[in-house]
Amino acid sequence: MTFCPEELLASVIADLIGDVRHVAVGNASPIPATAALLARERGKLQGIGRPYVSLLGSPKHTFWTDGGRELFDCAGQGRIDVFFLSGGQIDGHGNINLVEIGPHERPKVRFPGSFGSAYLYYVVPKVILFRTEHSRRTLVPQVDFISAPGTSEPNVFRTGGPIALVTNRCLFSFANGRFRLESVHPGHTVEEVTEHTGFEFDRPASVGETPAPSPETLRLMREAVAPELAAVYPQFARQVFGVGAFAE
Amino acid sequence: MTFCPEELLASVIADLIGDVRHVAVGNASPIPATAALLARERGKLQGIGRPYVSLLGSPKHTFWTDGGRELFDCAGQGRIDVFFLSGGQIDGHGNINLVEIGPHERPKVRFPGSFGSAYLYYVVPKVILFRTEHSRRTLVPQVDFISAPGTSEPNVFRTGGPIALVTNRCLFSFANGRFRLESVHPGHTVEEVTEHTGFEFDRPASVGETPAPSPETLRLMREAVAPELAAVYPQFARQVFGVGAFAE
Amino acid sequence: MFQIAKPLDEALAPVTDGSMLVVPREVAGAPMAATRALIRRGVKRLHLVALPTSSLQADLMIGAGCVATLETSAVSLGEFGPAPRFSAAITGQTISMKDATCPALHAGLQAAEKGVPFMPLRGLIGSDVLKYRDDWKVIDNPFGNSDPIVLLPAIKPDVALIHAPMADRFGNVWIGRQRELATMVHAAARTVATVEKIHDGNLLDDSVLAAGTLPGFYVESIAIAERGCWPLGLPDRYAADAEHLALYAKMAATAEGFAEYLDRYVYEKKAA
Amino acid sequence: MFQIAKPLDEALAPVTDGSMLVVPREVAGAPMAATRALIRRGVKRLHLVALPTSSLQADLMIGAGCVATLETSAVSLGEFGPAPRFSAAITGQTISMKDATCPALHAGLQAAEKGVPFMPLRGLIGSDVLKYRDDWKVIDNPFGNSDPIVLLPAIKPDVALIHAPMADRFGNVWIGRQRELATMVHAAARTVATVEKIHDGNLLDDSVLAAGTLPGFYVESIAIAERGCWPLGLPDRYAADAEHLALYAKMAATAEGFAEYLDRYVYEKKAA
Repeated sequence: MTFCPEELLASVIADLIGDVRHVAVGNASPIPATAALLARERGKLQGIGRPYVSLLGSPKHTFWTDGGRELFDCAGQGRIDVFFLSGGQIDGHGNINLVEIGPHERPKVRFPGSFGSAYLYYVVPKVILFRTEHSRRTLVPQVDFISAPGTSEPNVFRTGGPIALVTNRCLFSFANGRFRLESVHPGHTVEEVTEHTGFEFDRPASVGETPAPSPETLRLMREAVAPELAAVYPQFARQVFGVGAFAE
Repeated sequence: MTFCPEELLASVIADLIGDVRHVAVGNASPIPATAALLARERGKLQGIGRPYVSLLGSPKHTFWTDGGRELFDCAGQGRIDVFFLSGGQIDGHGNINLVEIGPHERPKVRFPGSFGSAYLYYVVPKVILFRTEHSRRTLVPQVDFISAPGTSEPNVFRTGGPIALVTNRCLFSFANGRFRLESVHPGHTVEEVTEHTGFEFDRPASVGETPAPSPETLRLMREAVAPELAAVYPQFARQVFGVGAFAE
Repeated sequence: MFQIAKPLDEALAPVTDGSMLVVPREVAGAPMAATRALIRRGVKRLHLVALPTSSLQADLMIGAGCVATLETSAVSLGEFGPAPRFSAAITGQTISMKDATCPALHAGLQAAEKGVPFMPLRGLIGSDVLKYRDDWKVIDNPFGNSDPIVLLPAIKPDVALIHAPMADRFGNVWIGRQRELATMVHAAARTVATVEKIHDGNLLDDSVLAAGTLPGFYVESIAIAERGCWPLGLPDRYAADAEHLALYAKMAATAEGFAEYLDRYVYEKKAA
Repeated sequence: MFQIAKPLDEALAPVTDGSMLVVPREVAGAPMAATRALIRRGVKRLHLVALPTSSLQADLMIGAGCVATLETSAVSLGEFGPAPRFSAAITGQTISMKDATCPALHAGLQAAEKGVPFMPLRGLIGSDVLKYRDDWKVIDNPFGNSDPIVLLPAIKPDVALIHAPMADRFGNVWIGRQRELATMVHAAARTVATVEKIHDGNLLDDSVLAAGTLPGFYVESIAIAERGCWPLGLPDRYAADAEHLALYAKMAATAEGFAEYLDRYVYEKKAA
């Protein structure tokens, strides 16, 4: 079956999510949202009723009734298993920068800010970094500003952190403070990944191709996930799945 | 005009309350509640619209919508000016005991517990101690258990504390760690107070009689306060003011 | 994550012997039907945290021998007098008592809610409440100047047990303005709720009801218990049964009378 | 304590030059009509705390020269791109920026709400967010073992400025599930609220409405501002005006365009 890049990325991310209790997805994140809903559909099929999915951009898909702090309290309670973060810059140590480019005293570029990253990166067990733009501009040797560090000293309380980085070209896993190239997406090459990555990473002797989404996965995404998604990301759902908000 | 002991005590307490923004009265405290409502009626007459009165036992007379912590948070914010406390024992240092009589390892008598006193005594500017039973059993040289101390070391954060102790026999003021006999209620004597008080206190050369409630005060209590009170303390209002819950 | 409207005994399975159990004060709705069910089952060695005080509920559980440790700010039957089984247990030294003050319990549960190891609190210094709490610490306020301040460790109950006016079929529970119930539930690992009734529809779909709703995400099991606070009251729903409470105060004044009370009102009657 | 439904400019009197002003994030209802009124009045040197992020509101106030210090976790126009006046102010160094992370702002306001000098928070250690905050401290967790933890000082705003669906004639404001508004208001010395409409009757008298009500006790002044969040949305009431926001993003990209925007949409139009 043919598939589009968004479907591939969502499938990769759903595999990374695995069997967990609660996935939370930030605003303006249609591909992670697709992946989380896909993981939920898989859970339904297996009869395990997991994961619970919170789409923070959508009141209909969040249960919060204790104000803006509830997301962070919930994470602090160990009740969020998977979250997604990105960065204007991401470096080879897993550090992310959501603040600025250039010296702190006189930045050249200002990004919106760190949001909840300087907390959630530490307390959510599986943080999946997602940045479609895979370039030496975004994937750098050392970030200019550490919004949140990839790793911490052993005595620092940390129950969470990055487990992977998904880009438009490949999938990196993250462990022991380093990225490792796990697979290259169909149509891309290891050489291309090396050329466009600003940081050093581990590279096994043989790097496979990211597996295409199975027909079952594509069917779930298109038939079960897409209609649900259309209520939250109508434009995305229309473009990727050809589904309108009231198409169900 | 004739008056009953409860009216005298409420009048004394209303004078102690003075011109403040917010008086909070705990459960099962009809006389302090009468005093707080009297202070409010006086404020209305003066056109100042103060104090705001919270009667903690009555949902109709409290504004809390943030759960049981709001009272304490409110006090911590400096938004409660007057509160009332009592004690199974009260000693001459202003310490109160709401916990036990006898050695801590093997108490002879157990009281309910300290409630919020170990916090509110420190942060409410005017705490009025109210204990009708004036005896050597209740007013002791040294409490067996300090639920909350009357005074603190200079470096301890403390924006509140006791300003007075009102009993069925007299009014003590409290300052600099000591009680001072301010006045003796009509029908009682200084000798009697001394005989029944277990702690030392300052005693001016001449101790006056607690002023009787003015006709205006009695009128306010009986006409404006009593009907309001009847909704919260029906039995008390009936006994003291002859007012039923639906007598207005 | 939950199964709506289990039988009460089944819903209470998370409350195992030795659990740290947190329950609310009377005005927030004391789950009395659930309490009687726990006593019938014979739960033992509870570390009971009453936020921040208790009345009949703690007295009954203590008298029935369910409680090893009690952590609260006060136990009293209010206008019906002292809590007799509580007083007897303290003077008879049959339970371990962790005396607190109301805001300290709120703060300790808020610490757990926020996933922090402690919470600071003003007051307390110089009191015997602080003196007898080895688990509380005093530090120099890092933002002050020789300014001692108390730090309270997070209170992390195994189970929160609450009663509420209603729940829906999605496990959402309407708690109204009794917001300490939300903090208790956030702080606890698991939550069991009894409710007066099941609400049709999703409580979170109505913006007015949602404001007073505890999300089902946090709730392990729910049982229906009509008049589940009896003989205590449920705010805005029903008043306490004063006659019964007076009877309790009288019977529980002695160990024998209390045993008879249990026989008559707890063991015999299966429901409220 | 308050006077219901003052004219907007009068209601905003507590927001004086140099005030520390706290405002909510867009989804909790950004008081935009009030923001435009403050800009028209020419308020200056604000220490603006946006809990925990902001969008158009902060960008507009920064561009109009009202802000000396900004304390928040992020400013962005969301799907309409970066916040241009915020970015320009940072790169042009015309405001002082206190970068935070969302839960740190919630915790700082909760500290003020509870009357404690600080609140602990996990995370942060090793980040540059912490590195550049001289007012945050790291201590060894007294309940741990060589376990560093960050302490955040209480944030005590002079004024909280909020918008809500309704208020009653007693000054009570219905905020629904946007509970950070309650924390902001508790933390602030004074509160100004704009509301869509006045509710007949007392919000606290209805147990369902009361669950989402901020008591008038905390509220200094209230003004009616219909569609008071425009061009942003108010949850459950009206959506954002996407066309206008796109226009803003385009015009505010340059200083000249922004000046024209102010002329056209802030100075000229007296109301929403």
